[in-house]
Amino acid sequence: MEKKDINEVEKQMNLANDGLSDKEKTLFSDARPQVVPPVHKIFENFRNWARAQSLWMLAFGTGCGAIELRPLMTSRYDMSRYGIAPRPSPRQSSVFIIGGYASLKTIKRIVRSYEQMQGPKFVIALGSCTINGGMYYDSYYTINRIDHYIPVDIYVTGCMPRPESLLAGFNKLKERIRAGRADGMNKYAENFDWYKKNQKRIIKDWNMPDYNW
Amino acid sequence: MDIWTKIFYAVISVVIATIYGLALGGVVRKIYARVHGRYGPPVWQPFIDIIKTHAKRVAVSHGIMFYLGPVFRFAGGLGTYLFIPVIFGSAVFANFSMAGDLLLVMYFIFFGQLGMALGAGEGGHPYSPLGIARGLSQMTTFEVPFALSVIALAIQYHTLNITAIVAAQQGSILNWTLFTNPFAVVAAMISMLGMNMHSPFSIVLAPQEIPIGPPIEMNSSFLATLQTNRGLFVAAKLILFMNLYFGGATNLVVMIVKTFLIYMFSVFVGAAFPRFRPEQAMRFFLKWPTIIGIISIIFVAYL
Amino acid sequence: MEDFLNRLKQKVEIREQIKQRDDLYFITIKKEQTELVLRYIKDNEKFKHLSFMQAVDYLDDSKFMLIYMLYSFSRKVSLGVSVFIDRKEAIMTSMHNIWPHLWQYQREIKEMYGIDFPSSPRVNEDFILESWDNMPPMRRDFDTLKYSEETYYQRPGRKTNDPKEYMRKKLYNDFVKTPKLRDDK
Amino acid sequence: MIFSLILGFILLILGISMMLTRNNLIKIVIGFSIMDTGIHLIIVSIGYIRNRTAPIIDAAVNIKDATSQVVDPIPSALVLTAIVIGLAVTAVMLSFIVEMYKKTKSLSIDDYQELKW
Amino acid sequence: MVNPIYIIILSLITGFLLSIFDKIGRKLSMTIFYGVLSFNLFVMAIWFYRLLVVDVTPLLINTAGFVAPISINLRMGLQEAFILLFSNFIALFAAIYLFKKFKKAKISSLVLYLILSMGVNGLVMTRDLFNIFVFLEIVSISTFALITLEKNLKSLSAGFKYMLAGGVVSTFFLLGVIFVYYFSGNLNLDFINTGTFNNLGMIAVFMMSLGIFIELKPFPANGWALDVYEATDSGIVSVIAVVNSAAIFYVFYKIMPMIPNNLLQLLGYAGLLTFVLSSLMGLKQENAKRLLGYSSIGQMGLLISAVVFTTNAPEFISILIVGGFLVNHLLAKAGLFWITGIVKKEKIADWGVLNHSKPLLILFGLLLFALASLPPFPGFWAKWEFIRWLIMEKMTVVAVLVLIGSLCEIAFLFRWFNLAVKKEDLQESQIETSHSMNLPVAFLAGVLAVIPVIIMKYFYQIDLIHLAPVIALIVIFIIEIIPSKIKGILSLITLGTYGYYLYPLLSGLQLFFAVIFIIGGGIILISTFNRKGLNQNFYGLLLMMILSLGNLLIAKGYLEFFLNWEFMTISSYLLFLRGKNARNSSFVYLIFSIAGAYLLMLGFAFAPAVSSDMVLLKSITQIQLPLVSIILMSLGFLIKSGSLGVHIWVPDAYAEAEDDVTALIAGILSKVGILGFFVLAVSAISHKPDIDIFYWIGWIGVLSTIIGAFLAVFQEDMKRLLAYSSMSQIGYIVASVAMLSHLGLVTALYLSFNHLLFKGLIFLAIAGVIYRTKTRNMYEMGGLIKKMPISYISVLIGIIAVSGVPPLSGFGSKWLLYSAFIEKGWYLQSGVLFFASAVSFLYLYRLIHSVFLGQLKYEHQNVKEAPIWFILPQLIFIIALMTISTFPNLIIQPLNAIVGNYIDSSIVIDGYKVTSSLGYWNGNQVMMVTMGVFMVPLLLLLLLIGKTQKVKQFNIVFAAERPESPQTTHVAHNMYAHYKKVLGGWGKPRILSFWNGVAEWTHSLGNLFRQFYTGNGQTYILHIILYMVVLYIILGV
Repeated sequence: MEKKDINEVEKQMNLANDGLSDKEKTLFSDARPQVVPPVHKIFENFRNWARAQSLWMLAFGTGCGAIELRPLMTSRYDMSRYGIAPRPSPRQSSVFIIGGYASLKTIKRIVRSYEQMQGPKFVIALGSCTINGGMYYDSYYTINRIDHYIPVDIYVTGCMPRPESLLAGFNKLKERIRAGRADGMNKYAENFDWYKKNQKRIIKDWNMPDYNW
Repeated sequence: MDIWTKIFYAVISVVIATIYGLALGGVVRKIYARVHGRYGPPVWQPFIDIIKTHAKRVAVSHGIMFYLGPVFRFAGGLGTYLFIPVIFGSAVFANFSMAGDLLLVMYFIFFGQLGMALGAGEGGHPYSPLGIARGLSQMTTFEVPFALSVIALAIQYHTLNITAIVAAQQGSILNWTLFTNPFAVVAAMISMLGMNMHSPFSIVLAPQEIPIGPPIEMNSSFLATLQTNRGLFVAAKLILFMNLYFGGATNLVVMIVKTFLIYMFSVFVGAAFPRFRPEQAMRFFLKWPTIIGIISIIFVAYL
Repeated sequence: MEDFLNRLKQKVEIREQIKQRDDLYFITIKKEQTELVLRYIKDNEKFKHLSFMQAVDYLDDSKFMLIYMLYSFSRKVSLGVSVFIDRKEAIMTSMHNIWPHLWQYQREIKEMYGIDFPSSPRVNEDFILESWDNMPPMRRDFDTLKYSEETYYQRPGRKTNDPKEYMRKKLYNDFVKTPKLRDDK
Repeated sequence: MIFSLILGFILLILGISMMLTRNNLIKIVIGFSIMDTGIHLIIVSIGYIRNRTAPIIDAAVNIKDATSQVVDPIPSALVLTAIVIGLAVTAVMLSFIVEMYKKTKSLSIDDYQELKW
Repeated sequence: MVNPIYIIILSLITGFLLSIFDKIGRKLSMTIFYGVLSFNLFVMAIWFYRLLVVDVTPLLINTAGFVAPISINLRMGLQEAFILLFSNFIALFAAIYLFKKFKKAKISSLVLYLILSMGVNGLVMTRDLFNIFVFLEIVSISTFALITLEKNLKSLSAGFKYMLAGGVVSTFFLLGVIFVYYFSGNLNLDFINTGTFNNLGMIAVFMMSLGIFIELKPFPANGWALDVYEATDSGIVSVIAVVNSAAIFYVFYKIMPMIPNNLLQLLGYAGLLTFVLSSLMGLKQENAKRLLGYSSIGQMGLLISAVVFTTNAPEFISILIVGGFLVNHLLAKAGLFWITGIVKKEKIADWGVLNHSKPLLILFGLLLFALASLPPFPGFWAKWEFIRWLIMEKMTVVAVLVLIGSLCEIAFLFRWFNLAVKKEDLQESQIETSHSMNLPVAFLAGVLAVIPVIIMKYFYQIDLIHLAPVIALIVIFIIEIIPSKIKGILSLITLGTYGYYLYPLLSGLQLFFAVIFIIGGGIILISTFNRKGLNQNFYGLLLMMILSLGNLLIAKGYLEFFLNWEFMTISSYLLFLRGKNARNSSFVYLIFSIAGAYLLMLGFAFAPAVSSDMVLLKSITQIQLPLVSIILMSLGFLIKSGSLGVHIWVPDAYAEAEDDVTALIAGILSKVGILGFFVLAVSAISHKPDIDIFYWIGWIGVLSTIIGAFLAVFQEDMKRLLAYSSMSQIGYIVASVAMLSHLGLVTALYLSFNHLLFKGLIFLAIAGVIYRTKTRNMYEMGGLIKKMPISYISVLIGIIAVSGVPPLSGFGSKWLLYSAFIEKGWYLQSGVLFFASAVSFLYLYRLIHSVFLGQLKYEHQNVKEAPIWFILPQLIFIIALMTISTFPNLIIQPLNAIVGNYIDSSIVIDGYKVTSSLGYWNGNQVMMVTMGVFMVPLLLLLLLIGKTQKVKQFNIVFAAERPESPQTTHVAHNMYAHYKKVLGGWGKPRILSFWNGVAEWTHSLGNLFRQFYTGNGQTYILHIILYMVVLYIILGV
């Protein structure tokens, strides 16, 4: 058997879910996330257009940047004209905005919410802290690079960035989606083991399934 | 009429109603935005949303009932719509109203709600039953004034046949139930506020408190099905109200104008009032609208 | 207020007494007398309210200072009661019997400074940090930068600017009148 | 003979009131006996007819004139039976009292109220 | 032919000689002792046979060679023979029962016993007043002495009080006798004419009759008797309570002609008062023997009032009434007293030990049932005739009081019974018993069981098919050792045969209900095949219930109907009692059912006669029922159907019954009230009552619908939830019957049939779930859809049908309902009904969600689908439901025809389309459209959906956290807390509080009255004297 095939087989295999007790293992799905290739080109373009025109963001304020999301809904910035709307459930939203620094405690929730979103899903990382830790670069409890834990489509720099820059970020994201380049979902699935290793390295009390469906 | 023609007509009717209902949602969002001083989303935003939701690559399913829940819901909307004659005198829009009368329509509304409740229940998320519990209990209360108002209609027109009720309102604008029995209309319109789950009766979905309630686990095509149904169901309800209280419609344009105005009523109220707590909302329905409903019955039966 | 402090002095030993403002006093007392003093102050001297409790790491003196911040609604005065404990033997009597909500502060101090409060409720549970397995991070001998570099992935090419200079250069260069920033005196 | 009849009733009532008011078991039985005696007196009085003799056929009474010479014999017969029966009842009562006294060493009727309601 | 005087002579002689024989050996003396007693019985049996069958003339025995009135004479007629037959019978068997005690006791006890027996015989036979006194004293003295068979303080003090009271009473009696003699110059009963007495003479008669009357223990001059009952040895007390009482009662009967009528009536009412109050006081009683004592004095009071009030009745009726009560009392009471001796537990709460000895328990039950005057025992017939007679004589108050007393009596008797059956015995103590003790009890029970056959055969010409329920019970009881499944199959075959037998006799309405009762019962019976082991005492009761239900349909005349009604009540009560914690619930059920039955009895008594050759269900529709009769019967039927106000038995009974039984009860038994009510309504259509009573009953139905729904919403126990739901559904039916319109009646029948289908379905599915999960609390379940999909589908279809959502047949019922209501003009009612039907969504969703959806619990990870025997009947029900939903004609048309018999049809059925005056409904088309409409989104979804990932229960978006445990994630407990706030007082079980209050007050009242019995002998004497004074004053006034 060729090495590639073995990898394939390995990917098909179920996850170990070692963090869970035996009792809990039956309650969580142990399916491994799969790469779902895009469908036929034209059709996919149409779908990408729709995805870009209807961005539902997860209303989950993970850091101080969450405060910048609120003005977007006001009459002054009016994000709804771009088809952007907040959505309370990760199941239904497609954009995840990491609102600033992510502490160790938050990254757990970020990973969980990210995995619960249905692909295609996009991540906008807001503020310097998500890029290199920002002013918290030497903190004992704040992670420095969010892209080691989940794939990021767009960074919006600043500490904090203004709502305008966030809107600009959204529009950049739309371009990427329309171009078919925003494929964080498949990237995550492909490099699943690497991401998982990074996550597990810092999260020591891993008490959730390896992939939160 | 042979059955295939009937089905063909029904398909036309359903497609138009769905598009109309969804567009109505878009228009209302636009209006809201303009009132706020915003541009607002495009009118076709609901359609894009549906396409986008269908375009999700993976759908997470919790089981067979979860899978069927949205189907039930959509079937409920479809059925409700199909048992209502939409346009008075039109063969295309008569739907399957020969299968049953007003009672059938009123009970078929429950079909979708029950199915949805079951599907959401299998999702296993605690917010689903919470939302459903609220929704169902709110439903029990707003159905009371509505039922009283329908009974008043039955007394007034001596029939429960929707077509016959519409026929009785033809001729002059003064023949509308709105003018012949205003109490019944008031009671029914207030209960419609609850039915549409707009603010102040939006506790069922309550995005901040129990994130959108029942359909919280719904995703991908499941959600898209629900969204599609939403358009159709709103249209069906509006048409029902139009038929019962506002003289029905003899052509598509009249229908669109009338239903739009009826919908605007609930939009206006929704824009003007903050949300009730569950028990406040339910007590409200059991108080004033119910009393008005009883008055409407007394009005037609004993005066 | 002075009367009260004098009265207190007659009863227990007050090692240090600072009057910060008219409505803010600090006293330092002996560790053994903490419970006695706090109880006395609460019951007899109208300092009913405990605003917060905090610890300070005096690494050089090899001591922790615990400070109980009290407030009297009738006197409208805050009083900080501080106690020094040994850094090697970081154990303090739990005061949650006097103010029940103290357990929360004590739990936090246990987590952040490693000062133990035996018999305080839930004192050994995680408070803010989940699954922390290193030295208590607020102790001054804990090197947080080193820990961060070891644990979290640093993005290379990080550059630090003096914000004041940077902003001046970047934004206000072409201003006719440079606005006076507060801290150039 | 009206006097003995009234006396009988007086005895009867005395006996009953004694039964109702005395606390001592023995005294109650005495009351019962007095009541019994009263009844016997009444029975005899009823059968008595003035100026007649006892209903015993002997030399003093002629068989032929017996019906007009003797008092009514039936009450006399009855009273004999009644006396016997009353005696028997009294005896049984007293034997009960003995047994009860053996158990509790008390003769007060108030001490025998365990069974009630 | 033996002259009965020899009984007395022989007893006397042996009595004296016995102590001599005893010197030779106890065996000899015992042999002689029992020989004499048997001889007595033998003589009486012969006499009874001769007098009854050979029809010889009554024998008059003259003593001393003179005829009366010169000498004392004795009489041996049929009545004497009857009383003495039973007295001697009890005396002999009590002696056998006391065998062990007698073996050890002093010889004097045996002598006393013989003397006692002699005295009783003499007392009954003698016709001389003074001789009565003598025999009375003989009996009394020997009784006093026998009380000391056990020389403990209690019996001694009780005996002493007895003596005091007896002494005073006999003194008064003697006084009375003397003065009667004084005024009449005579002592012979047959020659005294009290009609000529002056006032003083009347006082004499008063004293004499009161002397005897107080010996019969009227309230409140009976404290001494209760103490004796409580303290004395069971064997002896059975003699006192039964043999002595019977003899004294007969003395009363003998002197009755002497008593002036106004006094007699007064005594009758005094007896009645005794009966009612002693039954009331019995409620507070916890001591077994004292309880029986209260029952005894009550029964004596009832007997007195019966004998007094039926003096004018035809002989046939008075014999049945007095004889029935007497025999019932004699046999049952003696047997029960003996059982108290065997069990040796003072407190009735300790009677759980009886569970160790099943035969004894069954005997106990049998005797208790007899004592409670339930069919088929003699008391039942007596009570039936008594009530009818009283109503006929316009003594309604008496009848009502008799029934209230009986209800209280049943309450305390069955509380005892339930304790015996259900109370866990903690000490594990065994019952020590011997054949000499058991045998008499068994023999008594046997005699009691034979008598009803005689009554049914000779007094009424009742078709023996009406004994079928009992026969089925007995047959299954006999074959109890074969495995449960075989018995189940046999039962099914029996049902089939019975149905086959019944079918030609039925038509129309009867046939419809026969389908519900027998076919529905048969289907649900399949689920009982799941029971393992022997499963004793089950199928007999089940068959009894279903057969009696079937018999109701073919009962002719009121009696047959009522007989079967009672059979149904008993069997269902015993079925309920089988449930694990069913002690209280079955008790409440019984009390309410019996109360309902009594109301029905009264209603029948008020109703005019019906032709006896036509089935009651038909004949009653042809007569004009008086208003009171309609009200009473309706109340009876409403209780059975669990309508508002009298519904409180429903939730507990349903919840605590065994799970498959609940399905049967909900599906079938709940319809029997509807059946009766329906017939009443039909009768009222053609014969309009004066007041529109049905309008108010309609409101009751409507309110039970809404209140039932409200209460169902807040239940945690799923069977209670469904029970309240049943109450709500039955409310719909009651309301639609009450409309008295064509559409209403069709609706009622349609709903009844539907209710059978969906409630049977849901209850069976739930039974399967409970069987697997071992809990009834919904919040302890959840997520079972993955483990029990078929049960889930059953419940799903069931709840769709209940809620009335199209396309299932439930919608048909709702459509009919609203059409009928609006057509009738009951607008507000239909508004309330609509509210109720909306509220039903709440509890139905709660049921299905909490059990099947949501989070599966750890402990149910390995739960399997319900057993096949539960699934099978569910499938049948599902198929039936789907069929009548798709082809509603199958049911609507026959119903239309049935109702068309009574009232003109108001609907048009054209193909599958039903048109009323208001609207139309095409069930078939609705079904088709729904199917089509369902397929479209399904296909659309299948087409458009991406890759579907099946996930597990914890893969939910839990606000970015992970769920802690299934228990904390499942929303089920107190699910409608917010709705409780909305409803306020409407969501609280207020009626339950009301009935609790009634129970509390009744008990307190009983407690108040029993304060009379202070336990002080002197007080008792005072009672006797005051009693006489008070009665005299009342008489004077």
